[in-house]
Amino acid sequence: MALPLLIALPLLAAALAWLIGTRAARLLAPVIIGLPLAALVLLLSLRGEVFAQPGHALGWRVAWLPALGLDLSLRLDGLAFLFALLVLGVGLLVILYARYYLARNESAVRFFCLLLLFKAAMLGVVLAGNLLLLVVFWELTSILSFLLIGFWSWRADARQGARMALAVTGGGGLALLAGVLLLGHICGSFELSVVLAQAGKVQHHPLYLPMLVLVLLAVFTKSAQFPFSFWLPHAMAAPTPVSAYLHSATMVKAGVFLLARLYPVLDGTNSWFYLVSMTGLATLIVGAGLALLQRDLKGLLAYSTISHLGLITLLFGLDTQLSTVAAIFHIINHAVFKASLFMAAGIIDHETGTRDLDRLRGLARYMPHTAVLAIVASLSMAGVPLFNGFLSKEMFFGETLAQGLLGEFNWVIPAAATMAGALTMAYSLRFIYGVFFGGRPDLPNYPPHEPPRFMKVPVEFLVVICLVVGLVPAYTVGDLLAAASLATLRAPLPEYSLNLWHGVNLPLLMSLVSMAGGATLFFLRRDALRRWQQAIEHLSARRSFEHAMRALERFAAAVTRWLEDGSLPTYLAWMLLAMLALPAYFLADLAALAGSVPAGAIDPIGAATLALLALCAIAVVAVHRQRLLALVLLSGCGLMVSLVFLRFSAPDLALTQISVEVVTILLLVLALFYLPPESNDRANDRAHDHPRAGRRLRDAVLALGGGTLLAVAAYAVMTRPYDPVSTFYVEQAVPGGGGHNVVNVLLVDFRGFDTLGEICVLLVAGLAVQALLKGMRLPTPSAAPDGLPWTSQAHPLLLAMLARLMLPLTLLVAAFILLRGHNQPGGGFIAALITSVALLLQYVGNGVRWTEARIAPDYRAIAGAGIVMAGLTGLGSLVFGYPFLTTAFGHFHLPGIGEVELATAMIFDLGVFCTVTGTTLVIVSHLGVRNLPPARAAEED
Amino acid sequence: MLRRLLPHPWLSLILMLMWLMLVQSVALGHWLLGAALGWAIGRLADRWLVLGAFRLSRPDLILRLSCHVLIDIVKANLEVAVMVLGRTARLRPAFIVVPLDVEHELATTALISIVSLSPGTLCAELSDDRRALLVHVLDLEEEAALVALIKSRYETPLKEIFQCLPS
Amino acid sequence: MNHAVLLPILIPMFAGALLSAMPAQRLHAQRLASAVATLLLVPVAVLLLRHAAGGDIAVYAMGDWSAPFGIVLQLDRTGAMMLALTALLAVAALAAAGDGTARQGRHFHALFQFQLMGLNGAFLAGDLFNLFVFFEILLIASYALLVHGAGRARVGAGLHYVILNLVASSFFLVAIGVLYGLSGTLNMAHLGLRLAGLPAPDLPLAVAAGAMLMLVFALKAALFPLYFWLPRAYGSAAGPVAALFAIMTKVGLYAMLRCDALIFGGAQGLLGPFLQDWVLALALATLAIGALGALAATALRAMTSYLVVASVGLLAACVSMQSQAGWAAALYYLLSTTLCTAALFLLADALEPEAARTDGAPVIASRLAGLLYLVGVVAAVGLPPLSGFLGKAMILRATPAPWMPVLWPAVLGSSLLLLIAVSRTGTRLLWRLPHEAQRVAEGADYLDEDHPGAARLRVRPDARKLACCMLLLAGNLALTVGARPVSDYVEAAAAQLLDRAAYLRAVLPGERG
Amino acid sequence: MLALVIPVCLAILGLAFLLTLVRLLRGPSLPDRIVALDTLNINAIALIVVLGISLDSAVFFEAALLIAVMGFVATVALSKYLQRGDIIEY
Amino acid sequence: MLHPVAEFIVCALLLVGSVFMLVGAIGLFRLPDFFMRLHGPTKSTTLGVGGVVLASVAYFSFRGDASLHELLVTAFLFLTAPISAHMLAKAALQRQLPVDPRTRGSGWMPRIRD
Amino acid sequence: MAALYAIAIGILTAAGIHLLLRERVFTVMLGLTLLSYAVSLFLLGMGRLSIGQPPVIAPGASYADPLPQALVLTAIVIAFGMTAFAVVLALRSLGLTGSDHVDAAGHPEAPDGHPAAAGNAADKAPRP
Ligand code: NA
Ligand code: NA
Repeated sequence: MALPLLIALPLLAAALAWLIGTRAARLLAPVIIGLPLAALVLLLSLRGEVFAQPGHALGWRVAWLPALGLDLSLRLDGLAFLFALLVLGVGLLVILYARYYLARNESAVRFFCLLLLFKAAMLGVVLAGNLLLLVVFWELTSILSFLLIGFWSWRADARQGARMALAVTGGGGLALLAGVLLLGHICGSFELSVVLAQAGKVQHHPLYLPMLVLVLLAVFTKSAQFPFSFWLPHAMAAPTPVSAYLHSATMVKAGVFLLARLYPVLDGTNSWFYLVSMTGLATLIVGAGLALLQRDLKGLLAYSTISHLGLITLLFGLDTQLSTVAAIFHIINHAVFKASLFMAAGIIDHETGTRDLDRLRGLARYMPHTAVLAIVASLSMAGVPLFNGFLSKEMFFGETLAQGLLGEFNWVIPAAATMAGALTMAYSLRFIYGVFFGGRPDLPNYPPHEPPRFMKVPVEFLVVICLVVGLVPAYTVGDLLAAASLATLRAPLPEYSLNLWHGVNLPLLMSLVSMAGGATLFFLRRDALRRWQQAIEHLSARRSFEHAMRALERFAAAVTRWLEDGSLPTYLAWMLLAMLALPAYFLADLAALAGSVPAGAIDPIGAATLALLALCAIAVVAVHRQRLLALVLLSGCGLMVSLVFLRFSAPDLALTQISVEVVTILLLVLALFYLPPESNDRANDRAHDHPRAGRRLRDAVLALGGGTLLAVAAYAVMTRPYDPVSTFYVEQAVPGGGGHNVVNVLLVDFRGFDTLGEICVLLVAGLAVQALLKGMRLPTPSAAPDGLPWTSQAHPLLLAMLARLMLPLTLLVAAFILLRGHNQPGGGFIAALITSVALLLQYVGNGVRWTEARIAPDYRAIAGAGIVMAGLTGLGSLVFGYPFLTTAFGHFHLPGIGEVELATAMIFDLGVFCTVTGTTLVIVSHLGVRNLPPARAAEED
Repeated sequence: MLRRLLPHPWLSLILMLMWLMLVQSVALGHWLLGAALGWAIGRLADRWLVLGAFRLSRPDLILRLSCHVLIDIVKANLEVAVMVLGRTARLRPAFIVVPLDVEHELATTALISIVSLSPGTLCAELSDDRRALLVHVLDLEEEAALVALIKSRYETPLKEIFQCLPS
Repeated sequence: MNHAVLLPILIPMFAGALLSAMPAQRLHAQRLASAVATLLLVPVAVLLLRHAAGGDIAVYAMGDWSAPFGIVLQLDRTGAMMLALTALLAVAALAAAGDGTARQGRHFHALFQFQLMGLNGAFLAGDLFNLFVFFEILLIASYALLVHGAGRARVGAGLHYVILNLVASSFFLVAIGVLYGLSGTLNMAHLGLRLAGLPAPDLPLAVAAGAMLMLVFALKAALFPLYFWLPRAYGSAAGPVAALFAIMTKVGLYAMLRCDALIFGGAQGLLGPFLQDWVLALALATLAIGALGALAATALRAMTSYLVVASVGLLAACVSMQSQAGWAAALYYLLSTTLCTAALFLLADALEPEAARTDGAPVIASRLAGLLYLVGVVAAVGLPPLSGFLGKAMILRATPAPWMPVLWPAVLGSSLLLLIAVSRTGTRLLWRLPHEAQRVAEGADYLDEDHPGAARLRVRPDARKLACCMLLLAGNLALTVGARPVSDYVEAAAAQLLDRAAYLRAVLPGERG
Repeated sequence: MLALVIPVCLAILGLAFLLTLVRLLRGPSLPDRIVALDTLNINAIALIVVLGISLDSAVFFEAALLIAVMGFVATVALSKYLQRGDIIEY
Repeated sequence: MLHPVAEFIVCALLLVGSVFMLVGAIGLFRLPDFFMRLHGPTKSTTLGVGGVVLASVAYFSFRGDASLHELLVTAFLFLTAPISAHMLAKAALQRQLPVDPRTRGSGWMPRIRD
Repeated sequence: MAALYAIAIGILTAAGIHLLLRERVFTVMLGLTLLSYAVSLFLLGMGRLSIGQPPVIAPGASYADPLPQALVLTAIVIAFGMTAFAVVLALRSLGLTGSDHVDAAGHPEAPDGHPAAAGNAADKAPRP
């Protein structure tokens, strides 16, 4: 239970800090310092358990997502203990420091929240006992790092630095996810304890190499290894406490932590040795070299961090066991001296207002105390004896000599290490000399002075550690190092001694050479360095990255624009291509086009009707630019379709088609009035008149392809036998459905639910049309497209009178069609369209005013009521214990009248009738009454 | 009272007969249903069907006029058939103007319908004051004779049938 | 329980019908009725979810005509889950709409209810043609809601959306026709049974019809090259409408799952080659286009649209796996992505005033908005610790080994691009705080490198919309925290989907499968 | 006899259809084509009735009735469009 | 089976109706100007349909079930055909369609060029 | 007969698709209508072709498959509603842009040749 508490305490602190906010500032300090301190104490209290026996690990586990193998599993062994100690210890100091660094306002609260959240996430990374959980925390550190780097969000460099860091480390995290999934796939579990025990299996697995590369990708991005190191210097846009904490002591160490964590399973192959060590070596040298060329104080420290991370990586990659111990030792030392250096740099920045090494000079006179602290830490960084950095550097030099990776070129590694040591010495001197000595400074805030007392306490504390570890390493970090190394190697530790003095040996010589070389380089070649510095100044990784991002965005925009050109014909063409080509591809497997059913003899009437239909359709295409003409021909097609329906035994369809056709024509003629004459638009749209050959070909291929596909499918199916469920409907129509017209019984009974849905579609269409027409104003053409004026007579007498006369007659026909629908062709839908047409004829013949003065029902309400009626009919059956829409019918014998059949389906059909009538009238009459006198139009809206 | 209950007795009757024709049944139930529908639609039509105030009189004239029209249609159909199938160059098409005396809208409507229905003539336009009819004739021998024929054979009976009520 | 299956369809239907009969001026009464109807869906969904979790498939035979003759509704785990998701989304969208959205045009509430009816019906349909009908209901309602309030962008996007869907509906009917013409039935389970017994020479016809059907669903799901309608439609719709539309693409994916499993027989069935070769390829292309589009987008709304596209690509890839693990992952990820993209649409609506939409000019937002953005995009991109990550990890784990070299790089690469896109949009949109900018000593430091000369607008994000956004993100958070029960549920749901025999037993007790 | 006459009638009607269709396609004016459409409607009525006789079935009647009742509406709408542009006016 | 006389009546009516349908179509096809063409269909088709409808009435009535409803088709056509013709003629006048040069009383109208 | 029927469906489909790919809203509507005709015939054909066997129960008759007919009916009704909506939507687009090009509303720079200023104004500032 202690392990989750370790993570929970900083989280709790963050939550409390957020709640407290700026309201009770006095409570803030106890929360943000007290709770993490409690976590630290808790961690230290576990020391005994962890260190008690070699290889022992504390564990805690709760299932989270077992399906994925992701458990909330925590594990505290020596390695985790070391890192947790760094995270909590340095974290505490950084928070102390930051309290003085930041102004106390709301954004400071946000800062501490983020910092504490980061602390929790980082603890999660080091304590994770499940690799997927580790990935979770790993990405969380990336996200929080992004937020912290961009904390001063009004600064462009902060925003850009943050984005760059997120892109690189977040991308690495994705690689880690893949790598971890592969590792889990190989091992059959993501539990660290299981995975770590399967080194042999992992290393002989064919997926080992991809997995290794993915994991290393994550390591290298997070730890800013070459060539992914460019983001780290730009992360320095963050407030200095963040740099001290995330970008020196903890987050960048997550990468090397992972190297250590997975060392037992990954180490031991040549891929590991070469990939890790060579990357580390390159980073070591490049980082050190670039550190020397920085003008920005924090930039120098950032490149120094890169270089030291390279050193650690290199150590992990060397093929000796002791090198790993050295790596862990250097992790500790680097965290301590680099954190203190960053804090010192922050103090300098804070007090002088600049971090420019060209402007900073001679500060030792103004802030002697800070100068001493910074100099000690720098010397440690340079690997000067008496300080902790020296010890791990000696071990490093020793191991470069002991390894045997490169065969006859083995000397390259020690030589390069010595050279890197010299560069390290040089930039450390640059830091010391450049900042604290050499004349009067030229500063924005002049004269600088010492910072508040407690801002220096964390630095002092760290510097003391540098000294103490440097002097008596075995008594201070011996146990910790041993425990961590043991957990990493999972084998008996190699012999090593933590002493300041090992006698005169080759590593010492390398140290001396590198220190002398570094001093020489700095003091003799300062002018050359300055020229170099100017030369690389314009090589800004940030700018290049931004350029690359811009280029990526431009590319993305170009692709998007190319695909989404805003042109419906293009979209339709894509869609048709997919919907025709793929089915056609699979249809090509059809061995025989015709099936076993003999194609029936040709029926002359059917054939003639089909031929006329096809002719009309082709004619529509031919004349489609003359709109009215095309409409007339389309109407001809509709008529032919209804004849085809009639011929092929579908009278209900024919009736429906005839009625729908009339309403559709009314609708389209209404629309035609407003459409601009074709001739007006031609100039604007050359492509329309003169489609390019390619486009013409495309359209032809799609049209003919679509036609062929449907024809082939239709023919192939029609000539095959099938066994339809419809025989049931024919059998049951009369006894079960109470109607002779099977199609109608299907519509109102067997499949009445479809009909209910269908009238809902209609009602919604009506609502949608009404909504669309609200506020729509269309210009009224004052003359016909050919320039002839309209006639003055709006409502010719003959039409007006006959429209009125037709109404009662047509209503009777509608009643007839409605009532007989259940037994003969007809039904509510057709009756509704007949009624609608009769009423619309009044609008056409007598005008809106005349008609609505006489018939002014709320069509929309009728339509809604129709659905309610149909729905209630369906619900009625529930009362009798039957499912929704169960129909009931009965034959009643009325004296003197005879048999009368009543069926609930007829009420349902009446509902259909109401909805269809209401909707049709809503749609057409509302479209028709667009151009009204303003007063009437206002009512309408 | 009766007028309000049964505003269009003729119409209701016609509707009932139509109903019987539609359902092809003379069962009592259909008589009743047809009567109900005729009554209901008649009531509805009272609001919707504003035909102007008039009284239909002389049912015998209606019958006679109908017979005339039917006979004329059959007769002229044959003539027109000959014209259509024969040499079209021999046709003598013409526009003629027929002055109108009828005033009632329904009577005018009926006249236009009859003229258009009877073959060889086709009513193309009614003047705005409804006092003249522009008729297209497929093969005109003599204008005056045709005008006279139209007026005597169709317009006069119509005038008698539709007698305007003083409003 | 018995009749409860009807409620998700009938409640919105009656509400919609009554609302459409109500006078347009009585907006308050309309809102009340709409809210009551929508809220009622929540307990109904919970009830159905609890019933379905037990594992039996509830079958409701309309009109007492049993399958395959009558229309049946069938409620299984997957359907119940989708119903619950829809209910949650509907509550949030309706609450976010408030009166403002309803006032933009006519009949908002009635259309909203019919939209819900169509969605719920599609999730319950056990009959192929009935599925078509419900698709049409949800489509016509979506057309109307999309252009609700008119405006040039909406109408332009709406016209394309409508026409593309009308053409697709025609192909839907063609596919239904061929399937009926071969099998003589429309009930999905019965179709599955009949198609399984089809003579081998006729199979290509069924496969072609199946492919066509899947492509029709792919249009609703917005799979490449059928996704063109989506970016502009979602980008221009009213915020609450766009939020509700987050489920629209999922209906298409749901229908793909349902039809593939029940009609075509899943992995060993007819559509194996089509899904595993073609749909996978299209899914990868969709993923790429979604990622690129998100990068190219300048406004949050547009970016969110492409996040939807990318999620569709991922989901379609899962669908094409035709495995229990793949489908379970798909269902989990579907829940996650729907909730977070809907939340982002609401956030975009709260943050981006109409005028700023086209150029994505930065606005000044609250801290809360920033937090919501962060949570939303973390979930949408699939970053830890939210459910998006869990979903993606499940998908990656479910990937069959031969697909790994293709699918993994695509998933991870697109995630990286999306990460870049959301970080850029977020910094552009939310990281400009002038009151802090005043603290910068030199003006030169304050570089507006992203939008030189962009208009600076001060808007106060609509608190109501932020609250609804929070509700949806809380749902996402619940998916994360309750990952175990949810993943158990989707696992069982996927297993049930693939167990055709269970459907046959439930739907056609008489038939021998 | 009927068995012989009906095909003859159908052939005659077919010819009528064809001639009307030629007018529909050739025009030259829009009113010409609308007349042709109207005539097609009427031809269709005749065809339907003859089909009813030939198949000895009364179910075709409603189709003929419906064309008679509603077919002219399209003609009226189209010709009113030619005269006035707007077919539904205040 | 029908009685031969009945069958003859039906056949005759059918033939008359069909022929008049054809005549109407021929008129539409070959008459020289629009107004003349308008005469063809609106006239002959009335008798054409009338004949066919009467044939149907006769046929079904002879078959035993008295069938008059077909007459309604003709009735409706008689009501509606004049409107169609009238509206079309008005449209033609308004569109100033050219007339055959021989047309008397049409000095105000454009002519068909020969 | 099936072959002829299938060919007619093919021709209708091809004509419909060709019109769909044009750029004027009205033409696209024509294309949609033709396509829906083709689909109606296609669905009817899936119930196999039969002559003189309408599915109206009568003594001693055989019947065409009624189910596809019911489907076509539903499809026709739905297509009617959809067409109506699409037409009005096209008009709305015309009112907003002055053009009946299918892409007009998508392109802000669409030509504003049509005198639709009034319509535009009304749309930009909807009345309360
Ligand atoms: Na090593
Ligand atoms: Na109008």
